[in-house]
Amino acid sequence: MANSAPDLRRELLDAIGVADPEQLFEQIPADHRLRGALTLPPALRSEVELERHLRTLLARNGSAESHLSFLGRGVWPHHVPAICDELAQRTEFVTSEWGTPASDHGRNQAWFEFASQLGELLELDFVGLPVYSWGCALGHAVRMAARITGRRRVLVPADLDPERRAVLRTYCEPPETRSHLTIELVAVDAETGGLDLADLERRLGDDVAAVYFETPTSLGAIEGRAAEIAALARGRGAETIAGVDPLSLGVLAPPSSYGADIAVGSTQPLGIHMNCGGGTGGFIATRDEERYARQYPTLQVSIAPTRVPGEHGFAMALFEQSSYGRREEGNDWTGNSVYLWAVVNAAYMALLGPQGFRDLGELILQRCHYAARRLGALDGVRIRYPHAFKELVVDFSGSGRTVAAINAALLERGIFGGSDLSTDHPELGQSALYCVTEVHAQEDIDRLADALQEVLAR
Amino acid sequence: MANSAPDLRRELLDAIGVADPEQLFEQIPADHRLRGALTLPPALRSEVELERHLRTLLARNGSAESHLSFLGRGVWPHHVPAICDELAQRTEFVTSEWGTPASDHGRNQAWFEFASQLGELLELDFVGLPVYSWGCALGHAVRMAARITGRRRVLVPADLDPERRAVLRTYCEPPETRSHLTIELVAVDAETGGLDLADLERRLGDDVAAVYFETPTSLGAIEGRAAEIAALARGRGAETIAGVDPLSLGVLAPPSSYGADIAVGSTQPLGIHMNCGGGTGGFIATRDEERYARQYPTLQVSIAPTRVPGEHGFAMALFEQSSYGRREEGNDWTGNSVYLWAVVNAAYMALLGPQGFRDLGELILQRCHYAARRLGALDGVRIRYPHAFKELVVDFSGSGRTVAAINAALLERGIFGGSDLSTDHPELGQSALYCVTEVHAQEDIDRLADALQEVLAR
Amino acid sequence: WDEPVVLELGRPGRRGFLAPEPEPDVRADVDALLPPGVRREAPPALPELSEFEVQRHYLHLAQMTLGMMGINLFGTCTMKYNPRVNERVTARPELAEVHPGQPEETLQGVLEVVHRFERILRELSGMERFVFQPGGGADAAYTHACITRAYHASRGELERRTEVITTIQTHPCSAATAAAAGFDVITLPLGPDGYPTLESLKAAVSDRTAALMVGNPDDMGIYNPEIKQWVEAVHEAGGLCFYDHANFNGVMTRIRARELGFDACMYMLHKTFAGPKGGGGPAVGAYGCAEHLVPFLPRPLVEERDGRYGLDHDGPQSIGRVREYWGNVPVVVKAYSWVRALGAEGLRQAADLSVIANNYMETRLLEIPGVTKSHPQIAAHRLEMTRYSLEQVTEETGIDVHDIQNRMVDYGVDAPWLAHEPWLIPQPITPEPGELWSKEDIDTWIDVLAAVVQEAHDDPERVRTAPHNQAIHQVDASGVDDPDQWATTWRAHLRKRAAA
Amino acid sequence: WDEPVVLELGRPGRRGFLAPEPEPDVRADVDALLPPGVRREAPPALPELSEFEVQRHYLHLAQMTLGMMGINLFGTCTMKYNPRVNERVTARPELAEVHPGQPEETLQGVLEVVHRFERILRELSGMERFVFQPGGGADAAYTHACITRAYHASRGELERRTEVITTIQTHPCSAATAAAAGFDVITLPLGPDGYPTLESLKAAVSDRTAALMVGNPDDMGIYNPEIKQWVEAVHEAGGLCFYDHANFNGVMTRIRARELGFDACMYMLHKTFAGPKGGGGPAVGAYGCAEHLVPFLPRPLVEERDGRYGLDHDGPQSIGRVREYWGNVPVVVKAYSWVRALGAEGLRQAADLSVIANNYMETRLLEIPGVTKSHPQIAAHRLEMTRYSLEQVTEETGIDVHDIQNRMVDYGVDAPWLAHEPWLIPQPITPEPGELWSKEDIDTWIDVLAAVVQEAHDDPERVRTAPHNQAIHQVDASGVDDPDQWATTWRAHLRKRAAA
Repeated sequence: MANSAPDLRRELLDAIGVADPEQLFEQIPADHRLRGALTLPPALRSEVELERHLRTLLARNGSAESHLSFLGRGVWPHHVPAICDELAQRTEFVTSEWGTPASDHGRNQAWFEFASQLGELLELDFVGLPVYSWGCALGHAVRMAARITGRRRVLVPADLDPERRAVLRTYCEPPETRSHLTIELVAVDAETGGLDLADLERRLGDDVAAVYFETPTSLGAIEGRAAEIAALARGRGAETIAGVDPLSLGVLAPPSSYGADIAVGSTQPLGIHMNCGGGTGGFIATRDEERYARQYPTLQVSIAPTRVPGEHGFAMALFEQSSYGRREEGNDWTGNSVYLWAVVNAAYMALLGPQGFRDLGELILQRCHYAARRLGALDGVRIRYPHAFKELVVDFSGSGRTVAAINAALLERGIFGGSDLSTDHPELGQSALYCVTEVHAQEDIDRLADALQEVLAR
Repeated sequence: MANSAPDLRRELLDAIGVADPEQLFEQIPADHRLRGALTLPPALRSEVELERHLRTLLARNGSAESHLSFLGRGVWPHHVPAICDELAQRTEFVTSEWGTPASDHGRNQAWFEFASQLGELLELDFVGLPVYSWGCALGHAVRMAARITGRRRVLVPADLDPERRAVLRTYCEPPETRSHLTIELVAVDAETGGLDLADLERRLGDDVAAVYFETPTSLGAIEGRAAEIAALARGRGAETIAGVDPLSLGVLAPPSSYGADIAVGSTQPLGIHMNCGGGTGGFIATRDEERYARQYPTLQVSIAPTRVPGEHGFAMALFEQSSYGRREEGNDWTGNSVYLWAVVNAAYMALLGPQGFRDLGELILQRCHYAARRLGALDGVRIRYPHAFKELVVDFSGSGRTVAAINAALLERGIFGGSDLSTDHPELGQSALYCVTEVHAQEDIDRLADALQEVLAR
Repeated sequence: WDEPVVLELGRPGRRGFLAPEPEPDVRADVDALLPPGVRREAPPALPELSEFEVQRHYLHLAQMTLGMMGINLFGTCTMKYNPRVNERVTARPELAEVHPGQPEETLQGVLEVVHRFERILRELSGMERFVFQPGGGADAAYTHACITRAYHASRGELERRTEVITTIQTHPCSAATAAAAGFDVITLPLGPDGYPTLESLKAAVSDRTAALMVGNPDDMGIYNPEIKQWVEAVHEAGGLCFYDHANFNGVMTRIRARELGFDACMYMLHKTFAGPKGGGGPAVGAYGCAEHLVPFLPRPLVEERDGRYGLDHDGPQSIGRVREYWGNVPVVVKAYSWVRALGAEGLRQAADLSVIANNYMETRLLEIPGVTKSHPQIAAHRLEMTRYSLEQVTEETGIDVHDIQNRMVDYGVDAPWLAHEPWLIPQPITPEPGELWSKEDIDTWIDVLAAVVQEAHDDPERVRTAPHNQAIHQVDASGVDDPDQWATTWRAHLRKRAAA
Repeated sequence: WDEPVVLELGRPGRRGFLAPEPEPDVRADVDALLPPGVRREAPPALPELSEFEVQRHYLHLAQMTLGMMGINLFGTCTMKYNPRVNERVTARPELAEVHPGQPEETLQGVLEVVHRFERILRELSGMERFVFQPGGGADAAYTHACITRAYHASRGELERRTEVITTIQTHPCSAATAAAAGFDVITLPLGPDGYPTLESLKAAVSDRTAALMVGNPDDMGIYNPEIKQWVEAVHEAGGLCFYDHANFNGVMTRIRARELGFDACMYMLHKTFAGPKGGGGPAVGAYGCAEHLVPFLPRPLVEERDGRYGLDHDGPQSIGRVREYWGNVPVVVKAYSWVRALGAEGLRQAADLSVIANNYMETRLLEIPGVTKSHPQIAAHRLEMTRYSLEQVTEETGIDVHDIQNRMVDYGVDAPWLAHEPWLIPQPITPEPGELWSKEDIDTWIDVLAAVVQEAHDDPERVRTAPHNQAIHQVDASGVDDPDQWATTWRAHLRKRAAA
């Protein structure tokens, strides 16, 4: 600490005119003071010791580098381009604060480029700065829909990811509160993994604020009837909220094209490491209409002119409707989020460009398909849905083994098997969700298939 | 590649007015052209595959992280402060070229600060930009001394590190050349590890260009009679060249204080990773006298005024005496060296400051001493020299084991034992050079001692 | 740099990223892998750039971002040095490439860090358990609001307990999250001593009170000496008390939230515990509570048994999740690292230096003509930060605090934070040096402010039209709330520009 | 930033680095561990700074370093994109924390990379073996000079063979290293076709000839079509031929040094193979030679046996070492990575684009009034780079190339390289776009040059006094060769300033 040098400390105290720094704490009454001494672990003052300690601790982790991992389900293993790491570690961005539009110009532009490029992927004109996660984005989107429609019932897929669903439940508030929203599950078509449209129609009513669906779904199935879902919702005056994986948008049609009103999803696939779950981020996007724009709880950056004609500047748009501007009268709330990631996301999208998104999407589709072929050919193994993007439901029920036992055996072979679905989705029996992306080469999938064959044959 | 997009490529060709790029190579005669096709390994065009390939290869290495390492001897394991890594990876520095004094101002200042801070450690006023390594610095220094004195005999310690000695031999040229310098070895005192002054005196003569000695020596001993050596050399008109470890200069007296004319040493300890030997760098420093300055083969940065009074700029000093300026008439030669490391070295020295160098030096002394105590207490083990800095000659001759056998047994226990001296220094019997620095906590030394005890007891 | 928006850059066909080619066995007809009609028709209108162009573009933007490259006495956030070693450690694959769903035996390192850090926060606060799921300070406040719901629901009182009490100087997030969780918000105004009176609190408390959510000291550096009585009053009425420790620096090591009676508290690991701000996250609002609220905490919790660490997902009364998974684990590692580097002594020293620096700054700031301090009648030394007013400068010169902000950056120092809504003090500024900034830096910053104030008198036009030597000139934000002008995306901008 | 020299910063007692405390058992009286009289008395006058201050200072210096942040058509170096992934990979502890003396079984990764890359260079050059010990292009030239000594010494001819032949357009390092190795240097002038005549070579060759050291094409982009005859002539006289492949880019994949008859060659991995320049290293001059010179190569060599890799230290005729250990291994990894990313096709494409871009640039440059090209009589397209002259501009305006350099940086592009000694072409500039720079970048750069040339006519004073918007103004280097004024260290500066 720069002012801890004894002479300097004394200089400061002299300028203030106090002898003992304790005097500066005079506002704190004696009976508020700490009882007893603080017992904290001893200081590791030297970077040498400190880093050694941290490294030693972290060395106890396995990772997607030490193991072959097929875990996904909300946090996905993707290749992070080296440029993304450089920017994520660049001190100017890392230490960035709230300055003036000029002193933060570069970062503000990067944020605008985050929103702009995401807007191109989604073909939506209004994009806010990211919120904490996909689940949080969904929670806010549902609340936006409720405010827009004045309705309180929300339909979501029955197979919605349990983490996301738990967050949504929190955002929808318990029945005792006035502003409670009711979440209702819509059945899933057991064949395609998409929404069961008959069930959706049954549940739709004039009290439904929003219909939420995903493509790919939480279990990796590509929704083939998105336009029909949106049309049904619109027919009953409900908002359509689509959850999408931005990485899929090089091959899958953008949400605007099938009539989604609000799009949400995760920003983690766009160049952010998994970080043990600390890489999550969520986006919210809509058409650029006041009906939607006025309901955003987020901050958003607008391009704006400067005193010099032709020069671009950036400023926070619609700040006054945020909780910063209106406290409890604002839309939901906002605060620090994952804005550093937004800079990284922007660079990621710029690196990929239209062709990169297309190639990557196609590769993931093909790899998934190959994995489905290899695993589906194993005795007692069945692949659930025919059209999968990035995640695959692998049903081991026919093998007589539990996913837990299989995964334990895979772990011995240095493999993290797919996420066990048997607790959260009993209807799928002993199924696991295998994540396959651009980081999984054919040899990895083959290694998995061979290991599974061995495990299942035991 | 930015211009590889087909339309763009065509645009460029059109502007040049050629249809086929092959026409642009018209200068190369047909019979100069490659015979047959190039057979190179297939392209890994995607960063995903490329990085995976490289990571897989490098994972076959052990390192000072995976193992407990006591290897030193010219490349030392030190803690690299995180700030040093940040700067070493900072794109502006990494991609820096030769621009104008203004466009390269920051880097030039960093270089000047490298020289300036090294000058403070050494208490010498003239410091060049670094050369490739300590051995290269020594080679140039000896040639400087030869040019200054017009003499051709050079005295160096008999226990000079063999790598350094091999480089020096190259720089001194073989006997057949006119400019050949003769290297003569001065005996080492078997007790202290310092120079044998009687032998030195015997060998000194009016034809000696330079006496070179080190402190600590190549085998870690602290030279206790530096001033006497320099006085003897000066008495016969020879230059005194001192080789020093800059990290020792918080506790050991600077070379100027005992009369060294030229100081050389390694810059690697100053914040550079070992990099499998790719972290080496060498410095040359002298008093700021024309006698020396005019003989530097290096580039050097001088502070200089600008058009604005009071403003500092930087410029290359004495450029015209370099090989860039005078081709074969210049002093030796220069070229790209390890200038990025110089920026890192500067930051390292600024981080440590006077107290940091002192504390670090004292710690290393104490750790060495502790290691000497622990290892010296083992049966059949003898520590050679009483005063050691950073490196320790551990003589296993009394144990009846070879260093090779001991190191193999240590490797099984995850330890890189000290560097085997038995081939290069048969006079030391079965000895190994153990390096002990700030990265070796007591528990590491204890672990080594326990492992050795076990190994020797077998 | 005069840097275009990325969508203006590049050339068709240029590539910055190449996906691996599918292996021959993997290759398949993509259309056959998709249900009919879901294929994207037109490619997204993203820019087409080389990798080098992308790097250079964003490095230019980095260079046009001041961050902590200048001098940034940013109040209400306690700007700290973000030790670089923490960035280096957390970038290691042993953390960056870890999946939160891995088998527990492969998560021992990260679980142990979380566990150890939780113990540290327990010691600092006196609370029983901590969670790190909330993605920021506001999310921790929201977590409290949700736990308040669950707590009262578990007692069958939620329908009755509809009110959350806060104070006007407590961060807006307490009010906003309480409202978003379904509560009515009662905001107490300041009393004559610079904090709300105990009477006003008692008047507000009733059997409808669900919770008190309050920060202390507030961001004028005023500590409420009656806070224990407040907590008692709320507890008597059956409400819960939440301590927003955003301004922890000034009381760090001197008080414990639990000993003051609070049921819960939160720390911002990304600021107070030296995690970097990142322009606004990734962040962690560490939420801690006393034993009686533990059942309601979001799950999972990290548990230690015989030196092995595990995740406890079991919580029938838990509020579930406020965010997926466990939160920004790297930020927890950074915070743990910071505390370990300092130890108890170091934390106390940081608190001392922080308050010393603030009072030093105050001494010097008040020497600038036209700078006044909030609640000047309060004689006691302020903690950590103080709010000042430049009202006098504005009255004399017409130059307001925004103009002054814009001009200060011309001197390479960052502008001060002004205040949160509502602006109780006219023309406010809230600088805060913390333990980070050296005396030289503080002096330079104050000299700049003094110079700009002087300039406001001598050449107000120059100040009003600032900045003059930055990447861009003064931004005209007058249109950003107008639907015909705002544009949060380039596509919206192009459309509106064409329409204009 | 107006950034003081680091020695002016800081305050006594401030710390940026804390060494670990010695453990109680380790603690000892330091004086007792030292021989008498060797202890340092006065501490070094280094600055005392906090870690944050050091970081900020050097980041400010980084921001004041243009590097590849602008547009840098730097000739004779072939500036390339330095893929960031290479920086990320080589920073891993599996390389950064590797000691070259480790047991071979723990060096398999790095040995395999070196071995694989050596095979690639063998294929590109036709040579038999490569070493990576030389620390740069000049050091590789020196290596050749040393091998030349050893080769002739082994034949008992060294005393007679005292001459090395080079050409005036070959890089100065060939001449300088030959001299430093003990040879006399004969430098051939250019002939009418832009390269030295075969006759001049033949006249220079004799039984005193030890070696020919030559680059081709030279840095005017002129390829010597008689180079095979040169090699034959030198070989006939018993000399060795060394090919300095600094300008490899233009001939990459089209010729092989060995097939032209050369005995040895060198590549700059830090430039031609996309290793970063780093302001001048860490660098590698990869030195390769034909079978008959292999015994003389510096050791160790990497050998493969049955898929295991080892180091061969054995070389009785070896020149020993030109530098300790094996060289800048991370640079080798970066070069290997670059070739693997491109493959044979990609290398050819890079060469094509490089030559295309150069010729495009030439077309546009020559449209600028006053810009002329070296050896205009040579009609054939140049390879990779060309030298231009601004002599006409200087004659008309008095503005020279240094002024133009200083002014160009005001536009955010870096100045061009001028030329190596001696300057055969008056007022030379040697821009080179390589395969890196986009058409847009090249166009911008040329537009800047055109604007500055125009300005030289319209407002020469502005150009002469440039730069005007950089971190500092024009440096007055007139004193840096004067012993009373030069100061390569702060302590020298203080002393001389006090004396002045």
